[in-house]
Parts: sequence; structure tokens; C-alpha cells
Amino acid sequence: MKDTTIPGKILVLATESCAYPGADAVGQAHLSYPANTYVLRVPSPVLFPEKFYLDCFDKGISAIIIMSCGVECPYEGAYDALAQRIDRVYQLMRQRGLDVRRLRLTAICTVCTRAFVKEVNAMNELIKELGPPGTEIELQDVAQSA
Amino acid sequence: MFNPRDIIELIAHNVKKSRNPFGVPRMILNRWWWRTPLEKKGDSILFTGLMYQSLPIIAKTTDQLAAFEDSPRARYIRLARYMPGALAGLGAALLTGRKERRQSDQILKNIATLLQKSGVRFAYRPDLDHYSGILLYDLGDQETFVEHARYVAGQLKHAGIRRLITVDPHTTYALRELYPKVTGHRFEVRAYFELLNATGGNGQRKVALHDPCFYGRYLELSDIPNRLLNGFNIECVPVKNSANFTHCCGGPAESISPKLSHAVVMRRFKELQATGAPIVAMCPICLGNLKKVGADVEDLSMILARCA
Amino acid sequence: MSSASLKKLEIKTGLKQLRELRKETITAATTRMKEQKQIIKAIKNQLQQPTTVPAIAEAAGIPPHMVLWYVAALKKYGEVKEVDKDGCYFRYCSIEAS
Amino acid sequence: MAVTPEFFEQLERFGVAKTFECFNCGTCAAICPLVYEHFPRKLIRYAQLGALDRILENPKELWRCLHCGLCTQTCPREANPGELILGLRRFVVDRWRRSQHV
Amino acid sequence: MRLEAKIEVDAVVIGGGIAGLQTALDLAEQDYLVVVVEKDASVGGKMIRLSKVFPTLDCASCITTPKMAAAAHHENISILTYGDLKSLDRSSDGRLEAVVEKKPRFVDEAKCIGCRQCEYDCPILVADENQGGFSARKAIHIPFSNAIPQVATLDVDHCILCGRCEKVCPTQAVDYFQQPQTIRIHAAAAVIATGFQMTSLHDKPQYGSGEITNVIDALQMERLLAPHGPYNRVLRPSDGMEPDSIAFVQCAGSRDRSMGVPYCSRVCCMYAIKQAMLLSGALPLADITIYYMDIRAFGKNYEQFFQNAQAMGIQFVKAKVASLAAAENGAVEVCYEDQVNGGVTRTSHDLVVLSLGKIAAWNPFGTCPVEVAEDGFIRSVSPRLAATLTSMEGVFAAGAAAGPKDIVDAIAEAGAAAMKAASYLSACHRPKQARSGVSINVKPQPSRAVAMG
Amino acid sequence: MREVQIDSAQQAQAEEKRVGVYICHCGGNISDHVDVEALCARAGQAPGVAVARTHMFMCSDPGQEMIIKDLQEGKVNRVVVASCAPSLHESTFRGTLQRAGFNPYLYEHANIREQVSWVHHGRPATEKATALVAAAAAKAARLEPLEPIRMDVIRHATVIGAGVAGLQAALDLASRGIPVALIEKSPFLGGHVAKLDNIAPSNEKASELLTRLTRQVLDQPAITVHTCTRVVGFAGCVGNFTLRIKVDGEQGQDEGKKLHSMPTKTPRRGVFLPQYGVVTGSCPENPAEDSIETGAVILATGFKPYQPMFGEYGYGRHPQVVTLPEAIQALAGENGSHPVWHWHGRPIRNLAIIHCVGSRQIPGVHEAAEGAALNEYCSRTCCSASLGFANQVRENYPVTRVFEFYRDIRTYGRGQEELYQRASKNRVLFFRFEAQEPPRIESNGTGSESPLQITVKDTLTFGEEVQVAADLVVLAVGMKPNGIDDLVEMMKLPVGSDGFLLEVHPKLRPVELPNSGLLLAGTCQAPMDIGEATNAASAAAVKASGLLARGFVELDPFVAEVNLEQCTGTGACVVACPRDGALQLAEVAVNGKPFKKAQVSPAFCLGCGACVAVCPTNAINIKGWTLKQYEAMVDAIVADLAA
Repeated sequence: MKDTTIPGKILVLATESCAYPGADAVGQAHLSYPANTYVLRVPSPVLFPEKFYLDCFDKGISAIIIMSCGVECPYEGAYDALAQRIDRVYQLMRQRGLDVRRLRLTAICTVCTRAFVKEVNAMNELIKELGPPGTEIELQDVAQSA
Repeated sequence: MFNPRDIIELIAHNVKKSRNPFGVPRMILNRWWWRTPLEKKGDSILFTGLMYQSLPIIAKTTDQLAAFEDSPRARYIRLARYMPGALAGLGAALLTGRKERRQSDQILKNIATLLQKSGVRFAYRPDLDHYSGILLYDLGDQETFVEHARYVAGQLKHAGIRRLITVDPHTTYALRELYPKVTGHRFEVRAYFELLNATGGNGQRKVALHDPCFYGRYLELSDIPNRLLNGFNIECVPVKNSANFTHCCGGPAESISPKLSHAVVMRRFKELQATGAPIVAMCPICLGNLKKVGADVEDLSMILARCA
Repeated sequence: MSSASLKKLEIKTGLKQLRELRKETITAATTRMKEQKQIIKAIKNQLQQPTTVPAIAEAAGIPPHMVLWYVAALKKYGEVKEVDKDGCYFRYCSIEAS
Repeated sequence: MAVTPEFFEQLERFGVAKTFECFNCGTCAAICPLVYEHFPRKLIRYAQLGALDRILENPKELWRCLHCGLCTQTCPREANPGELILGLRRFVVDRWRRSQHV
Repeated sequence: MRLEAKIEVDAVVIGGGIAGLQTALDLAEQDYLVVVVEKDASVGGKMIRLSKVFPTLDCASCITTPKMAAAAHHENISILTYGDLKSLDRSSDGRLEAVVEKKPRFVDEAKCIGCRQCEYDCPILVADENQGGFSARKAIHIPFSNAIPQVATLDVDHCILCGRCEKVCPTQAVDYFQQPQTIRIHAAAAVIATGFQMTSLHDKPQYGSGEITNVIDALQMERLLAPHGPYNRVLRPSDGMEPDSIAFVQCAGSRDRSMGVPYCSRVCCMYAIKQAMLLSGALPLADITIYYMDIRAFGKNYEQFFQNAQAMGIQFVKAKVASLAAAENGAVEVCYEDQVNGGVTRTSHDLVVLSLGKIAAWNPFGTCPVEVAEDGFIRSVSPRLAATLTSMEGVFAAGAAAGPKDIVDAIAEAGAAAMKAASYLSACHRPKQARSGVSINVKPQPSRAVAMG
Repeated sequence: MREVQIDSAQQAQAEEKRVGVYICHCGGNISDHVDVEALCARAGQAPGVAVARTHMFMCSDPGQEMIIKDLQEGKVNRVVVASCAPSLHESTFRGTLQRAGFNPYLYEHANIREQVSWVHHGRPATEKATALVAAAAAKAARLEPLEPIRMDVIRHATVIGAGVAGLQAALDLASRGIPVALIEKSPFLGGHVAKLDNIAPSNEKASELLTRLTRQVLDQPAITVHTCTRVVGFAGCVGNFTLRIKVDGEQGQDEGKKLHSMPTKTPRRGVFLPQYGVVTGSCPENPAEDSIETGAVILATGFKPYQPMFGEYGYGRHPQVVTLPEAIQALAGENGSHPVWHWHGRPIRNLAIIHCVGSRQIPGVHEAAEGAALNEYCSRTCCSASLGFANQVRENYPVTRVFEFYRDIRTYGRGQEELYQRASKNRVLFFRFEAQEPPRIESNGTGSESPLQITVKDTLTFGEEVQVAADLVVLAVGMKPNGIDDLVEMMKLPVGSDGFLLEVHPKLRPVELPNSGLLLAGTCQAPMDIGEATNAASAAAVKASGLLARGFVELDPFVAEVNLEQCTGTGACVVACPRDGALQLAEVAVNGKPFKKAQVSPAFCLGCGACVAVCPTNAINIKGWTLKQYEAMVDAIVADLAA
């Protein structure tokens, strides 16, 4: 049975020390969340340049959730740099007519199972509403021309 | 609230005069042993301390006091001592009903019988059965207490008494803990239930045991009555605040503030009542105070006597 | 007899002996299990619709702290889920029912 | 209020020894069946400070105590509040008696 | 007959909590071979069961699991879980010998892959002590989600031998016939890191002796606050209500001679403040009160933490609570002396948390001739200069086994114990020979023939 | 200048990547929800995949043997295992590669249990598993062998500060056979403990304790003691530091610390002088400089007592107001000939001690000295020290009454609550005040015997104002971090808001500084008592000893790496790097021509990747986590192999 309601793919960038084990904990608790969610393990999401996010949307990724360690970040100063970068990505997204809600920065710890599921579900609701990335542009165009 | 000074002086006066707090002649107060065949010789004696005997008088006196409390007449209490002591006490004693007196006499008779059934050898010497003076100690009249205690201990020593079997917690505490300190005389003091060994399966009921402060906390004897009752197949239901943490019956405040006493006993009564079981007391003060608020209460000796 | 079936037989007799050995705990645990099954059934009956712990307790005649314990357990093993909030309480409902 | 610690030495003669061990937690006051303001900790504190006038302000209060011993049983510091009340009663009775003789 | 295994190591660490693991890691980093003996089915001790930790408020699991994993994967460390220490004493050759009885899990540790199929199929619910008793586990279960090792344990006290777990196990790991195994560990040095227990709820009848449903202890509150807790949120256990008013009763198990615990348990002030802060985050509208005698926020950044809690609106009432009573509708009545106003006061709360104190978890009497002090914790023979030295040569103590301690101090002391043990080892002991010299094969063998005979 | 040769052709010729994919059934845990055979078939078609196989339990011996066989037969040279969470078996399979003679980092893990079969069911589960396996394979095809960074270390450690923490750390290190340089700026060993008399709660004599400890240090041949010495230069990284030290000589010493101002004329080595410490010998007359090559540095620079401001509780205004260290010193100097303790000729009958002076300060309530920050922290030791002092007075001079004014009594440690109770038994009278209403100290009116009067709103007395006469007021002053601005600057030490040195993490790495090889011991980190300080010192020593034990350190290979061909020397990465010393621009001669290129110091690099994101040419990457690998993974996920 194919779930035809899945509107697109969600990429989760999960930190090795907190959020990735947190996603595993969801499995250990045998909870459930939509299968269009792909978790990539990263040492720190500060590694990704603005372009990486934009490329992902270009490639057809509908949404990205960055699950960081938040203030518990083992790399001193990295979290602040990340937050600043995400602000710049938001600007670029706006310029391209991408809904900024497609990119979310959160903090998930090793046992935050409920928070993980909540984030994923919320993002799914959102992309159901928004449709594939890029479709906003048309909407905007329509809106502007009207 | 009465002026404690008046009460203390009254009691001190009575004790000095008559060796008991009410100023009642001992002959009138202590009559339970009449026509009771009891051994008169021996160095191990039943020592009632006249507490149970005083129960009807306490009840009567405090009823009267309660009527006076916080009234302008309260201050006349101190005048009581200017009446001939014996007369004042006698008055109170004569006012007590025969029924009440019979009940408290019966408790003592029961205890004597229980001891006999358990094979305890003891004598009863009405001439040596004195008030312990504990109330004076409690009220802070150390001087009179020590004087009285020395008198009582001296009498006992003189008579060659070695062991005292007591029937109430206050007397037990006075003799066991206080007398050695203030008189220098040490006796073997045992509460009567410590010596009982009767068992039987005929109890088959539940009771709520009210531990008196002196047995529960000061002397830590609570588990013995409990065990005795269990031996008769009587279940002691758990009572909120018991043993070391038992709740006072309010009795000790009777002579100073009947109102306060009533407030305290009502709180305790509620705790006991919550168990739904009839109440068993083992102290004349507790028994009197719980009865006063209409509790379904009887003395430990009564229930033991029925079972044994 | 093959060695496999011989082993099977050995296990079977071993288990029988073990059951005999632990008879008391097994009987007690079995009794508890039966009680648990009844309580779970009663609670699950109430959980066909989203409902709160006190409401289940009232309807099923089970003390509320016990109801909460079972609801927590059923939730852990994926049979019950939390639905929404009703005043100071949360409503739960059986997964099958939803 | 001025502190007069010498007072405590007088109380010792009336059998009070442990009052200074109280660290003023208030268990005695809250556990006391009298449920009366700060009783008995108030008197403990006054005894520690040597506030004789405060104690004598209303000495009758001392006789409210049922001598039930619950405060002593539950005192986390084993400061024996019951002992102090009894000691203060003795102290006050002694004072009354002496003032009478004068 | 019991199966015996022998292990030769440099050091044996008794207790696999945070202190024991840190000691083991520090010793292993000096190239010493270490075996950690843990009585529970998982390492991690009390810390892995906590929600978040003060004063940084980072998640306890996120701090503990890396250390658990690091110890489990370290080539110089072997971990022996579910083992009862039967004796720790000097053997005739002058070395130490620890005799450990490995309790049967009734599951082959080598075969179990932690899939929890057995747990899902087991028909019996048992109160889950790892969730404060608020939820259930099964008779066969993995202790908790982040346990190490991820191996199931069968609780024979509740098992009916129905055979379901054995049937569903994909690796045939269930073995109903497993026997206890005796393991003899020979070591030159030992570190005692046996930790603490909470004082019993039953020691203070005025607090309800554990019979008031909505009076819980602090470790239970940790579970309620943990994101993977029994209800996944804070509810009161009597009926699942979200509490609106929560009280913490400090010194509920320490600084109280009437309970026989005169000393201060050192951590309760801070954990109560932490829990209060977490609660005010989870339940922003709730009233939170802490009844205390002295706030002991003495560690690094602790006082600031306390000040923050006050700024957040948490009420601090200077009073020792005298008694607790069950009141209407599940409420709990707290009775205390309001010291500045009014005197005796009664206040109702929906949920009351007792800040119970710490007592020693392990009494060496009869097991090990090491001395304990009057407080029941291991005695230090040089508390100023080498706090980890015990009365027994070559035996060191760390963490809460050597007196109540917070996590920061326990970890520092664990390092100190490792240092002292390493000094001792280098002074009296040949350096480790071949790295491969040791292999611990404590795989419990099925032994049904033996069992039956 | 570094010389490098770049040969583009060489890179092109890299070996062919052949990925083997191994899928685990996990005994049904995976295969019940994921169609493992279909997954295997699709994985086999993924780009770069040479072999795809399944097994009931990949982690079992036969499962691992299967991988080893394929590797050894040359069928594959990169491995992906699709099974449970990497936290469980990633290290297992890296070990498998190692056993087969391959670099363990040529391995990638696909998590299809915790993140697939346990959370999704039916076809979506298989589809997601396919995507994850394809992504892992895509990354695997871009994996390169990695080696842990191995650095030789000098088996030598330096301890700065010779208080109890420094002495203890030095001794511990020496006991492990590590030579230690112990650097102390004063001529004495023992730090502040030398100023104590009886140590609460055990009542040990500070003199005995210090004599014992220093004797061990002075007798230890592995420890070189440098007194009258300061650190004036610092360079290097973990395992290889260079410290420049300067012996100040007699002239450079503070007046109070000069040897010739000491009470004894001929100080002998190892002798304890009250208030000063243990003598090590005489200071050289002239300044001299030297340098020390060392592998690790332990900072044990200690604290200084808080100095009350003028007028704070009457300090400076009334001569009878003194600090606790001053009072301890005076009491220790008493010979006990008087039945009453005398201070400057006056008997002390009423002694008051005020707690929390210079500690637990609250913004808006307390004032800081000019230019200083408020000390908001608790100094941890003053409660016990005050109580110990009070007991000493009461027990030696029963005539003297002692009053303590406190906010909270913090007798937290072992034996300390007992100390508090003993003070109560000794009839010390306690008053409790709120921070907003501290006790007031005033001159007593005429006619009174005691010169001072203290008025306090006492919460223990129901908030009443209480007056106490006092002959001496002792202020229990807190701890301040010692002035080590020079070291902070030189060694780039992080300092917390409280002014004390800041550890990496209070629980994960409690005695370490972010700069690897620098460690913390004792009160330079936070207020501590003696036992806690020596514990911290031993904990620091064990870390140093671990670093130096093997003669080398191995660091994770996951650090930044510069592709010199692509690097254009913009320096953006250097700006973005959060870690001092990890990245710099350096002159590099590439094929003989000089260029500015980024250069990584692997010992400093944390591997966070902040540099990766900012490089315009993607010339810098974290080994094992390259941007190209992530892009390939995203491509594989998007490509939808299952569709």
C-alpha cells in the first residue's frame, strides 16, 4: 500500500552526539512517523554552506529540519555560527520565493523522542500545505500579477 | 484558661496535705480492693498510683472547671485551697456517681485477676499504694514533686518493696524514670501487661488501639498490648499516628484549659473514629477524656479480662 | 530419534521440572496475569472513545491511580494513545479504536 | 531586643541542657497538637536569646503544653523542646514562690 | 555445581555508575586493564535515570550515554553487568580477589540483539522500577531504552514459563535453564564506586510512610520530568491530573536525627531547584514551592542557578515541613511553621516531592573488610590530601560510596581515585604485559542437565 | 616555507571504488517490515555497488566472515552494512575491515532498524531503506582511508602553583614516573593552607598537613621545584609546549613574601613557617630566565581571599572588625596564658561572625568595588571555616560568647553538619538575616563594655530586631580567583562570568580546558575546600598522565583538510574557525611557486566544519564527512532508486 499522501521528502540533519541518538530512541520506543523522513548524521550542521540548503530544495527536497544539540553543542561557538547562517539561508530562500518554513532549526536531545516525532509531523503537515518546493513561486507570481 | 499558678498551688497544697492531688482521704478514694482476696505480703506489689481511682473525680472536677473557664469566676479557683483540703476533695468525691466509681474499680479488679491468671505473684498493700506525684512534675512544681516522691519511695523502701506492678502509664513513667533520679531509689517497675501471658482464640474482632503518650513515646511499650490482643485473635487496626508518633488525648490540659483539652481530644477522636473500630485505651486520663467526647472506648484491661 | 528431537524432549522435561520447582511464583504470577487481563479489558472498553483517567475509573470501578498505571503501560506498548486535553486531565483512546 | 545569653545558665539549674542544639527549623511548632502560633519554638528561641522579659510576658502559655513529647520525638536535632518547656515551668514556679516569700 | 570463570586484571571497579565508569575510563587510558562489576542489568547508575542535570540543565542521558558507550567499547575495559559482589578481599598471593556471582538473565548475552520481541510478547505486566513504578514493564524486558548492554533480562519472580519469549526470539537467546555463574577476578587494585540509595520513605511516618499516592520521591520526579518518562509529561500519579501546585519538601531524609540521618545529603537543594525549574518550564502556570531549612547552593554556578529559580517565580519558604496528610481530591496538605508570619500553617498542593537524602547503597560488612565511617559510607583515611584512600591497601573509593556527592564532585573524585589506583599500580605492580593477555569469557552456558541433576 | 607537489594526474588515477552492501535481517526485526530481498536487489543496481548480500545476523561471526571474504578476494574495497543503529555496531564492522587488512574508515553504516523497520511498516519502509542504503553506498564510494592523528608527546608535565592542589598534582604525576616542573611565584610551598590553623571539620593542623605533603614533594627526585618563579612565555600544543620562566630573585618579590622578612633568620629547606608556608631554600639574588619543554600543563594558581571594602560591615572604620583569615592568624598566635582571648590588649568576651562577606552578592542589593564584578557565587568553604573557628574559640575560651549571623548555613560536606551541631552544642548563638537587610555594626554607646553593637532583623526571632554587643566582629570573607591575567592572556585561558577559569564541561570534561593539554586543579576553577582541591588535582593529574602515558597521543582523524590545489587563500576559513590556532594562512610553495594557503593544525582542530561552509572553492573539508559525500547522499535520496 503506497501512501500517496506523502507530498515530498524531508531531510533531517541530525547531530551525532544528540539528535541522531534521539532519532534512534524513537525507534527503540517503537513510535511511528512518516517514512518520507531521511536522517543524515552530521558532526555539526555548521558544516553546510548556504548553497547546500538551496541545492537540496532545487533537487526536490521539500523540507529540511536541522536537529542540533542546541546549547549543549560540543563545538564551542559552532551553534551561534549555525544560527547566523540559517538567517542568511532564510534571506536567500525569501529571494527565491521559497517558504522559509521549509527549513527549521531545532534542538533535539538523546531522549527527546516526542519532540522528534512532533517536529517531523509538523513539517509533514506544512509540506502538505505548501506542496513541492518551488511551487510557491508560481503562487507568488499569481499573487503579484493579480 | 485558668491561671496555672492557682491550679499548681491548689494541687501542691492537696498533695502536701493528703498525698493526693484532690485532697481526698485515701480511705474514700481507694476502695476497689475491699472484698477482693489479695495477697498482703511480698516484696512485689501491685501499685495503682491511685490514678484509675481518681478517674471519676477528675471527670467531675473538670466538668466543673470547664463551666468556669474564661468566666470571671475562674480566678476564684485559687480560693479553693483555703477550704479545708480534705473537705474540698471530699465534696468532689461525694459528687461522683457510684456507677463511674464502679467502672474504675472494676478495671483494677480485672488487672489483679489477669495477673493472677498469668501466674504473677504479687501482693497488694493499700497502705503503700500512693499517688506518684506525676502531675506536680508535669506542672513544673519540682519542689513539691521531689518532696512527695521521696516520701513515697521512702515508704516503699522501708517496707522492703522490690518490684512494683503498675497499671497506668503516668505512674509507670514516674516510678521507672523519675524516681531513681529524684529519690535515689530504684525499683523494678513493670506495667501489668508486660507480665501477662494469656492467649486464646476467642477475641475475633477489630479494635483501634490508642497508645498513650507515655507508653507510646516515653516508655516505648506500644507493641506489647498490641501483641497481647493479637494473641486473643483481636486485630489492632492501623491507627494514624500511633506508637512513637501517637497523638495526645488532650487529657493533660484538663486542669489548665478544658477548652484546649477538648479541641485536642476531638482531633484524636477523629483519627481513631476513622478506623471504624471500637477504641481501646490503657490510661485513665485517655479513657476519661475520650469518654467525655462520647467515644466508644474501653480500657485494655476490660477487653483482656473478657478474653482471658 | 534424531538428535534434534531428543534435545526437544530434554527441554520439555526440563521445563516441566522447572515449573514444578517454581510452582508458587508461577501460580501467583498467573493469578496476577488474569487480574491484569480483566482490568485491561475493562479499561480498554472505556477507551473506545477518548476519555480521561477519572472517567474510566468511575465507569469501570477501578481506582484512578491503577487506571493511570495501566494506561501508561498500554501507551508504552503501543495500544493506547494520548488524544487531547480536557481541563486538567488528558484524554486517551485505544489505537485500534482511532 | 537585647541578647542576654547569661540567662541560660539560670535555666540549666532547672534541668534544661539541650535548647541550644535547636536550629530553629520549626518542626516542633508545626507538629505540636496545640497548633498555637510559634509554640513551642518561640520559647526555645527566647531561651536561646535570654529574652527573659518575653518569656515572662505571658508565662501562662507554658502550661498549654500537654507534655505529650511529640516535639521531642520528631525534633531533627534532638534538642528536646519538651525539656525546655518543663524547665521553664519549673523556673517560673520557682520565681512565683520566691516572689511570694519576699 | 556452578560454572567458574577467572579473570586477571589490573584493577576491578565495583559499581558501574558515573563514578565507576569515569574511574574505569581514566585507568584504561593509562593502559591498565579494568573490569567493572555492576549489580544492575545495565551500567549507568542513578545518573542515567535522571532527566536533566544542574546547573547546566543538560540532558542526563546525553552526558551519561557517551561515557557508558566509551567504557563499553574501550579495549581495556570489560563490563560485567548483573553481578553480585560476594566478596572482595586479599587473597593468599597478596593480590585482591573479587568473587562475583553473575546472576542469570535467562537470556544469552552473546545472542540477544536487543530487539525486544520477547518483551512485546510477554503477557505479564510488572511495575517498572526504572520508571519510578509509575508504568509497567514485562516479566522479560530490556531495562530501559538507553541501557548498556541492550540485553533482555527475565524476571523469574513474575515469569509463568509460558514459553512465548523463547518462541519469538529471533536468535534463540532465551534460556530458561541458565544458572548463576561464579567469577573470580584477580586484581592488584580495586575501586569502590557503589554509590548511594535514597533514604526510605518509611523512615518518617509524618510524611505518610509512602502511602499518600501524590507524595513522591525525587527520583520518581526525575522520571516524570524525563522526556522518555512513564507518562511523557508531568501528571500526578493518583489520577493523571496535571498538577497546578507542586511542593518540594527539603531535608526529608537528611539533617534529621529523628530519622538517624544527621548529615546533609549535599545534592537535594540543587536537584529540587532544578526540578522546580524544569517543572515551571513544563507547566508554566503551576505554583511551585520549595520548603527548605538552608539552601545549599555551594558549587560552581549553583548560587546563580538558585537566584535564577527565584527570579522565575519559584517560591522558597524557609520551614521544615513537619507533616503531610492526604486531603480532599488527591491534594496533599503540608503542615509547617511559617517563621516570620502567622506560625503554624497548612497549605494544600496537588503533588508533593520529598527531597529524600542519600544513604550508602552498599554495606561492605561480611563482604569486604574495608572500614565504613559512622555515616555508613566508606571511610577515608586521608580526607584532606587523598580522599579516595580507604583503610584497605590498594582499595580506593569514589563518588557517593564515599559520602553524598553531586555528579560534578563524583566525577572529579572518580578521576582522583583512578589517579591513586594508578600510582598504587605503578608502585607495586608490573606493567601490563601483552594487551591480548586477557579475555573475559563469561558467556553463561546452558546447563540444563546440571540443573536437573 | 612548506614545499608541496601537486600532480593532478595522480588524483585521476585513483583506484576504482567497489562498494559491497550487506543487509541484515536482524532475525526478523528488519526483515518483518522491510522486504530485504527486494532491497538487496535494488542495492545491487546502485551506482558503484559491486556486491549486495543479505544475512540473518550481519554482526554474527558468519556475517562478518562473509564481508572479510569479499574484501580479501578483491570483490569490494568499500563496505556498507545496513542494520541497526551505528551506535551499536559501527565499531564492530570497522573492526571487521581491520581484520580483513583494510582501513577501518572505508566503512559506512546504514541504519535500517531504529530508523526504518521499527518506525515504518510495509512498502514505505522498504522504500526508505532503499534510499538510505543507496545514500550510504554513495557516501562509501567517496570514502578515503583515514589514519588517526598521532602526535609524539614530551613525557614531562608542568604544574603552575604550589598550593595543596599543585603539590598534590605534582606528586601524583611523579608517582607515575613523569618528570614534573612545579612552578611557584612565592618562595614558599603551601599556598593559602599555610595561613590556616585547625582545618575543619577534622581539626587537623594545617602545619602538619603541609609539612607531610611538602616533604614528599621535596623528596621526590622527579619533581623540580621552581620557587620565586613566574611563567612569562607560552607556546606549542598538546604534548609539546614550551614555557618560558623567569626567576624573579629577591628584588622581584612582594615585600610580604621576601625571605629576609621572615621570622627565622636561617630558613631551612622543608621547614614550615606559620603564615608563609614551607621553605624550599633561598631565592636567587638576581633575576634569570629559562625555558621548559613540557607535554602538559596543570594550572593550580589558587585563590585570594576577598578584601572587604572600606565601611563594609564597619571594616576599616572600626579596628575591631577583621576578616576571618586575620582572626585565625591572631587566635593561632595566642599562647593560651590568658583565660580570656585578648585582641590588642582587650579581652574578647563577645565575638560575632558574619557570613557571606563578599560572596552570594546580589545585583541591586550589593555593591561591588570599583571596576570589579559582583561575586554572585557561594564561596563554599566559609561556613565550615567559621563554624570551626567558633568551636575553637568556645572550646578554648569558654568565657567568650560567639554569635553567628548567616543567610544559609552551608555545611554540605562530610562531617560538616556535625560541625554545625557541635557549634550549637557549644552554645554558639545563630541569627539569620535576609540579604536585603544585613546586620548593622555601630559603635556602642558610652557605658558599655563592648565597643561595638550589632543590630539585625532576625528571621529566626520572627523578624524582630535584635541587638548583640561585640568586642570583635569577624567577617567570613569568600574566595576570589587569584590574579592571573598574564597567564589568561598568554595561554588564552577561558574565564567564566565568576572570574574563575572555565572548564570545557563540568561533567564531561571537568578538569580540562578547551586547549588540549591544559588542565585545571583546585581553586583556580572554583571555590573548594582542601579535600576537594586535592581531589581535583588528582583528577587533573590522571588526565595529564593519560595524555603522556604512551609517549604519543592519538587524535580522531575527523579534522579539516585543505585541498591545496583548490585553495585560493581567501582566509575565510580562518575567520570562521572558532578555535584559536586550528587554522592559519601560511606561505606554501606549490610546484615551486609561493602561495598563501590555508593550513590546518590537526591537534587544535575540533572537526566542527565551520570552515567548510565558508570556503568559496570547497577547498577545505572534514575528513570522513566531506561536503561532496553529503551531496552524493542527498542525490541518492532524491534519485528514488525504489521508484
